[in-house]
Amino acid sequence: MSFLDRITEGWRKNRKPGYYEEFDYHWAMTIDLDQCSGCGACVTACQAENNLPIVGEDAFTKGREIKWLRLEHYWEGEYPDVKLNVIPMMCQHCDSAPCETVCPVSATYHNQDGLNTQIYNRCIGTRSCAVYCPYEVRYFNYNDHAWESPLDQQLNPDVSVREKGVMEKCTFCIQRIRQAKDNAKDDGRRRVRDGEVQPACVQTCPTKAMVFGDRNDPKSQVSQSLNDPRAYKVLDELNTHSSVVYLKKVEAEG
Amino acid sequence: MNVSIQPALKSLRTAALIALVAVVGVFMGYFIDFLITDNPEVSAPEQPIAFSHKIHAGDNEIPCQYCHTEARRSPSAGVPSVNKCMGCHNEVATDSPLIRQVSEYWENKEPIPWVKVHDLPDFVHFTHKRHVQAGIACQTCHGPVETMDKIAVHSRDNDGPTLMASTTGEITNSETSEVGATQNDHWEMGLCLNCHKQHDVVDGKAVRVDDGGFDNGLDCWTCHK
Amino acid sequence: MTSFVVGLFGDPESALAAAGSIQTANLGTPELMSPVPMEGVEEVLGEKKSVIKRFSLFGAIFGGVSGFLLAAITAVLYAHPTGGRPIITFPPYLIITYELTILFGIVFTVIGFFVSARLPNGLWTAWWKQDENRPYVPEAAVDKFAVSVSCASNENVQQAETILRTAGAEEVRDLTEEN
Amino acid sequence: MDGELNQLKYTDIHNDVVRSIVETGPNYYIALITAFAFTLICFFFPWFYQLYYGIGAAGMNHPGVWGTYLASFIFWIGLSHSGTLLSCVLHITNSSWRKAMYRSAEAMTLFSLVVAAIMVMVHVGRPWFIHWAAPYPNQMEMWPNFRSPLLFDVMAITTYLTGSTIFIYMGSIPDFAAVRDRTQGWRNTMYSLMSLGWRGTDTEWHRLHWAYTFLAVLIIPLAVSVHSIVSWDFAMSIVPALHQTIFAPYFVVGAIYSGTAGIVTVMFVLRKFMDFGQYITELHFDNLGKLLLVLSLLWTYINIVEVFTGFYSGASGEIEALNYRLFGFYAPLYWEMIAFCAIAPLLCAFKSFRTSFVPMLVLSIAINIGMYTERFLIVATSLSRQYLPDAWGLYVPSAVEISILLGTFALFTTLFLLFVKVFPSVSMYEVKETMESPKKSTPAASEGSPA
Amino acid sequence: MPNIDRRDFIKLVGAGGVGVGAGVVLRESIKHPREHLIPHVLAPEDYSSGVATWYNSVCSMCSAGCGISVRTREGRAKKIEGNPSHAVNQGGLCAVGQAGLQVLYNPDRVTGPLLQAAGRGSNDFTQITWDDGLTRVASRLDVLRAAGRGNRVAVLTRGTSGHLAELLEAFGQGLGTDRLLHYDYDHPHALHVANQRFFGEQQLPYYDLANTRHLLSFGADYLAGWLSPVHHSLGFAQSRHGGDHRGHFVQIEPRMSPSGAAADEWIPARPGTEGILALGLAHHIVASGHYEGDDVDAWQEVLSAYTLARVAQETDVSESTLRQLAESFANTRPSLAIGGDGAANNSNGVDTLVAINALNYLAGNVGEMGGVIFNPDPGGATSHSRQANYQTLAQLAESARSGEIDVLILNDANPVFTMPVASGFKAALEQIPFIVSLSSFIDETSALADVVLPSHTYLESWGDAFPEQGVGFSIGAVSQPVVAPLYDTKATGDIVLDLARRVGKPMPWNSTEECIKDGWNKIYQESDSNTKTESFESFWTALLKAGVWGKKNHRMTETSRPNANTIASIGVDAPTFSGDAEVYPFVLQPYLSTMHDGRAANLPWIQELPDAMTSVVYGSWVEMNPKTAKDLGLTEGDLVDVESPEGAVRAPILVYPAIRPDVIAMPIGQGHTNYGRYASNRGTNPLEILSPVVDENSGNVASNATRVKIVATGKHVEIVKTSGKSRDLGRDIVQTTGGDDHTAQTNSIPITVIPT
Repeated sequence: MSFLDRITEGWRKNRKPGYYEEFDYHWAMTIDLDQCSGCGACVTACQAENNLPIVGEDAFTKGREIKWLRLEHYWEGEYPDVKLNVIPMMCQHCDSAPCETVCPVSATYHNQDGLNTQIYNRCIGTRSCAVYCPYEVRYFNYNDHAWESPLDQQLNPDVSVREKGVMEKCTFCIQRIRQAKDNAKDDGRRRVRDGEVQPACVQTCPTKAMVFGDRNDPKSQVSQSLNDPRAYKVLDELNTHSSVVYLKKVEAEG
Repeated sequence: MNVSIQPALKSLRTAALIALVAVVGVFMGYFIDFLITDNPEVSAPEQPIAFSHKIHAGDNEIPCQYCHTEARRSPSAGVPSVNKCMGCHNEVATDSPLIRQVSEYWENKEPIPWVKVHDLPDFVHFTHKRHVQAGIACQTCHGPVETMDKIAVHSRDNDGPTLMASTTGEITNSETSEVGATQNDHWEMGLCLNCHKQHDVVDGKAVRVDDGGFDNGLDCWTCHK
Repeated sequence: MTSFVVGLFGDPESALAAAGSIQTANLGTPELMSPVPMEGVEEVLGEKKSVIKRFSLFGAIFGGVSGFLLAAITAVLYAHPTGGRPIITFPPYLIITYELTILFGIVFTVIGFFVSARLPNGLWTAWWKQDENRPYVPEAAVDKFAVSVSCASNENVQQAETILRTAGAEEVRDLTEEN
Repeated sequence: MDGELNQLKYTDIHNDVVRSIVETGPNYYIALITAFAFTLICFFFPWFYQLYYGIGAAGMNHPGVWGTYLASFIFWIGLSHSGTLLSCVLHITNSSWRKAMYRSAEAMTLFSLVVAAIMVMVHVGRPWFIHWAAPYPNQMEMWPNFRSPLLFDVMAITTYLTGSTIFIYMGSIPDFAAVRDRTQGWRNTMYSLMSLGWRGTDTEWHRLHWAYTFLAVLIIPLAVSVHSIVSWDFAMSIVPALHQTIFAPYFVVGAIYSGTAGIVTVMFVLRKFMDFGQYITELHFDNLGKLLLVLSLLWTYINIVEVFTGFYSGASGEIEALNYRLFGFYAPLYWEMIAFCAIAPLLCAFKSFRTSFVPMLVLSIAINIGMYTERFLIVATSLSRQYLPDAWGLYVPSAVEISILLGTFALFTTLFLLFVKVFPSVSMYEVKETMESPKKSTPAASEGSPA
Repeated sequence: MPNIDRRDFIKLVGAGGVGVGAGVVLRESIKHPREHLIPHVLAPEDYSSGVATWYNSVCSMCSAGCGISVRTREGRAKKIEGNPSHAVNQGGLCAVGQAGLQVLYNPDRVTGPLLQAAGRGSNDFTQITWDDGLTRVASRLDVLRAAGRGNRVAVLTRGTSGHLAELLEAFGQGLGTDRLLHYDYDHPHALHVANQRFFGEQQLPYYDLANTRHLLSFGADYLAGWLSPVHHSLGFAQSRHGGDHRGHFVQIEPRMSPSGAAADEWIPARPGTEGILALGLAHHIVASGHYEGDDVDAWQEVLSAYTLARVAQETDVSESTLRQLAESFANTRPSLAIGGDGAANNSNGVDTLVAINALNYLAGNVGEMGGVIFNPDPGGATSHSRQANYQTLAQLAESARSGEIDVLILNDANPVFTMPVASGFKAALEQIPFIVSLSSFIDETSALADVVLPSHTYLESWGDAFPEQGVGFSIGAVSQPVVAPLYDTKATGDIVLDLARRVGKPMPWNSTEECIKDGWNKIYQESDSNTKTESFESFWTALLKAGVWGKKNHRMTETSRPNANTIASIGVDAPTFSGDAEVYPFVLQPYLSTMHDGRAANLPWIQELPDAMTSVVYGSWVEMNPKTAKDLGLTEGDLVDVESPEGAVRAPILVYPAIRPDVIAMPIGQGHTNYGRYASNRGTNPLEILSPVVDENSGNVASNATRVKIVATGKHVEIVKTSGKSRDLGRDIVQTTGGDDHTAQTNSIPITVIPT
């Protein structure tokens, strides 16, 4: 295929925005805030699955924790009529992500599954993506991290350990998605079945408040859950078109 | 009186020459090192036991996956366990000195510390499984292993390695023989991309489609995650 | 063999005057050398044209086109869609275009300058025969204004010297033997 | 100035300038060595430590991922404006008072840019891969992302650096020639090369004039674009108080503002230590003072607009961010900035102030401190107050950062000292131009020429 | 070309040489170093390199007994996930369960038998061989047993259930001691006693949250700490959005717990008055004729004292709220009332829980779907019979003081940490001549041991668990080793068996595995014939594969009637507190944090897990109502001394919006003095300053019955938390919607039973 053909081909293919909608998958997640109990199981599950470093108390004091998935707490009202609203906040995998455009080396971009990628070994650490992300879910490796032996034996071999100077964030457990596709190919299937792949947080959620799946498949559980009247997106007014959709908390009367 | 800059240049010539030589030297040094360490003959590391793929895969035509059993069902091709070796070699050629070494390891219940020749960076998650199942010959990347006494990183000649239907080990020059012919004869990203841009998987087998573009494993997350 | 007669003047006016009379005496167009740009040269020796502006224009256009193509082509070579925008996105690529326009504009202007001013001096001798030796008087870089006439024959030399002296040259040199 | 320069002959200028290059006393070398030592200790050592340990050596955190490094980057880019930009504008409007000072002003541009470029290296997490931001064919078939504001920066700064280097060099070719004739040995070799065998013929002068003018025309829009683009690094984001349409003009004005102040400082130094008293005169300070006054008013205006629109928007994010800037943790810095950049310059309304050197020096330094603060605030306050209150944080620079910040000034000084040793720091031929050319005094001349 | 003289030539050559050298060095320096490929000697059957293998097992981080599936690669455990087919957790797993990996791979584990010759608490251990260690213990035991004084041996283990517990029993009998104590700080003693008294049930009943539509929780933090949090979470979710009708949850507690945050209503009643409140509701239900039993008169009589007016006045909850609560509780069917933690740990704990049972009974929730369902006898032994409460341990300490105990065998129990200092437990232990610890870690208690015989972690050893709180039918699971032992350790059971052998009382098994299998063989024999597999072996493999076993033996409809004197005995007195209310104005409520009773404090993941309510990491804090803080002039981070009659602990203030002004709360778990690098010398342990106020009925310490005062130290520290500002300034980050009619599809998996 000649050079010129590739140019024209690429031009034709990638002319219009959001064309990845046409691809096989468009992963999305819903989180039911009325079921979430804020227990934090998802946080630890994420840390265990994705080789998140144990940064230590010092780093926490400096505000350098690395938690791809964090729980945000919002108090409402004063004693005795006080409520606590907890919301899990992770990379929203926006379809028009502010962080993607700013990366000078395309270390973060939108892949054909509608995922917001982060390629560690391409990252040069300008940290601009973290600035541009309104959800502040991008975390930077301010130094190399150590796992005191034998803790390192737990490290997940499917996930790279990030070196200093690299940005990282939630990947929707891409290693699991790839594994699921792999299995699908083994079975000679073209597509991954609904529910076949679950990120660590979704899998472990004790209240089953999180649902993950393919938005392009109208029958998938997540698609149905997206139609829930309670569905809303955080900071929707910013037009980030995020792939993580929350279901409103229910204020019961009396 | 003349103010041409030539006299100045003249007086600088030697200095410039030295600088030039130094710079050229750096490049030469880099290249020489490249030649030495990546030349199949030279770069092949000494293995604890002088195992010859030529004898096994070449002369005796043992399929690659007879020993590297994992290749078709696991991301890593896998190294045969010592008892795999013994499986044959408590019958075959038991008296040769090399085999004695093997059996020593076996008796001491020690693993053989093979030296890794084909090595990828830690941030590359390559999977043998998919490629083997798609019918890519091992030689496509590893080169004509069955001709090597000593395994070495295979630097490609111009017509490049070949893609073929069977994975048994013998090379058949199929119509897609220019696959993998690539500007860099080294295990680098370009090598993978080049092949992925020219091929697509049609009912489980890799075929040449000449369709560049976005899908077909060009997503960075295919390997880097 | 050509020889150069150079007259040194203390002030621009008389130097110009001398240059004018040299020209009227058909001794060819003299060269003026001065520590500062001199006013009124063109009235005396005629208009000067420079090709620099053409160079600049070409450079700018070349830069602009190559700038946009660089952005556009590299983007589709290995497509990485970002922010839900199309791969060929004009607003940002126009900025790249803009910058490269200026960059190449500048670079080509410089080239134009070198070509038209035949600098660096001494690298042009290969194909600029008459450049083989160009007269130079160091005082001209300080505070003197020099008029240099290239003469093909001795009588021309005599004539030029007289003209320069009468024009009030503080000193007249013959630079022939120096080359 | 005529009053002053008239007593001078071409030769005097010549001697002064050449002396400034050829004969330098021990003081110069002491200064140079000190500056270099400071650069090593305050800049390079901390930086190497940071390279080894990681950006963690600095005080940055989550969400304050940008810090003083970026602020310094913007600051130095800003300082670089006005040097070349001013000189271009003045060249085209050919105002003669520029000529004595523009050479050093352009040098300032050049070195500020160099420092800024180095700050980028200091800022990024993996500088050893920074070349990935440059478009060059590679086996990975990966190209930089031309949609990124940061890449606009890369392009703009490269262009600007090239442009101003060429501009300052071309302007000093005739002076190199002049110096060439006065030097021997390696200096002579060097200057013969740098002067490209310039002879000062009428043709050469003519070409130089045109080329120089074209460059000036090209560089003015470039300079404007450069700092607009720098501002877009912020404005293209959707962070409250950064996502502002006014940022481009804001940054450009700010840049010229701080740059002009910088020039005042440099002028003062040259005047004092290289005794160019006759060339850099009250007149220059007077004009620069007026310029500062205008710029400060502009700058204040834009600041007010920013605050006004912010509060007027009524968006929780905007208001919180501004509140924080005006009354929050960093508020003292904010008011310090207002005092230095909006109020102090009003003194320039008085001619007596403008024409007195030391006060102007103090003012110029104050302004630049204020301007640095501005850049710091833009980064720090906005990042620590974003959309999700739960993720709010605080950023305080670490010792390493502060040391590197000081180091940049040492680095700049070092470079500038080297410059004054190599370049004629006052443009001889243009100063000569401004003087009346010598009248014919000899009786021989009175006979007139046959023209 | 310039004419090059000799010197220039040398220069050139030099430059070239240097250049080349530099080039080579450059490339060598950026080249990747050679690695090695280490093959197996003998290829293992159960995994191939690069492919993950999953093992089903049981989580032992707490007593809930969730089923887990462990992902292993190349023989290393990589990830723990909930076992989807296990009825208790159905795939879910809490943070601590996830962190179980760090118990296995903890850098502070004991790697082999140790001898502490240098004196107790010196932490100066020397490595010894197993044989040496075992002999040292066995010799002593042997002497005592031979002399028939086996009772001078005490065994103190953490709550062990299943056949391991039986094995320990056998060991105890062999030695002839009845001093065999299981100890968990959070064991629900009061609940057992209360249910025993009101229902006459041995087992805890099953609280069917999944199907209830109105939950009244008296201080029970069912989502975080109480009994079986993950199972309750599933139930909670099921009730919220599982069915067509959204369940309504009410939490009554003085300090808002995660359950309180998740609830629809949070009612801060005065601490210790939950029981009175319950009886108040009961009174209203009976009085308003919602209850038509023939024993209604008896009820009326016993409840007559608890008029809403009085209750409101005592509990500091408005009368209208009480009435409305009672109405909705009685009218919504099915409804459920549970009580625990905060409500149970008072001087009147058991009475309170009885009152709550009564409430359930009167509202007709007993034996109803979505109410209180009685558990069948579990397949295997549970450990409540042997569970030691505060008094038992006090007795143990007493007898230790009076020299009646010669040998103490510890197994993973850490009473020194969880017992109040006032009990003088530590001092008492030091009286015991010989202490041996089977713990995998050196904790505060093991630090006193003379010999440490480290046991495997639960991921390396055999075991089984029969969840105490159950799921309404018999369920159990086998815990199998998922990785080869990391260190020179032995399974607890094997150590015990070995000891038994050495003291000449060998047991019928050679290994723990045998013992477990034996036990399951019995279960297999008992299992009903129609679902029986053809052989035990096939049953066993199926069991290990599924990781869970269950039996369709629900007691759904069974209910029980309290007899007259049970009814008559109902009544809750005002709680008693230690310390004078004048001097000590605040009631201290130590609550179970993510670190449980402190056993999870040495897991870095748990240390780094922001607290569910306050998002604090690494350290402890004192929760205080904003108003109180303002009155005392304290702000977040001010270091204060919390002084009780028994002592004081120092911790920073954390202003907590959802706590009664007269209550101070502190998390349990931090404040270890000797528990590995991640836990030691971090935060403070509120249990230290508890007064030994005991609930006479349960015999357990009333941990909420201590009054304290706050003394500012003037010092200030920064509380390490991940939250910036915990108020969304009208930014609608967490959006809410009114109304009750939400018919979202369920995300919960229905409870599955693996037939035997």
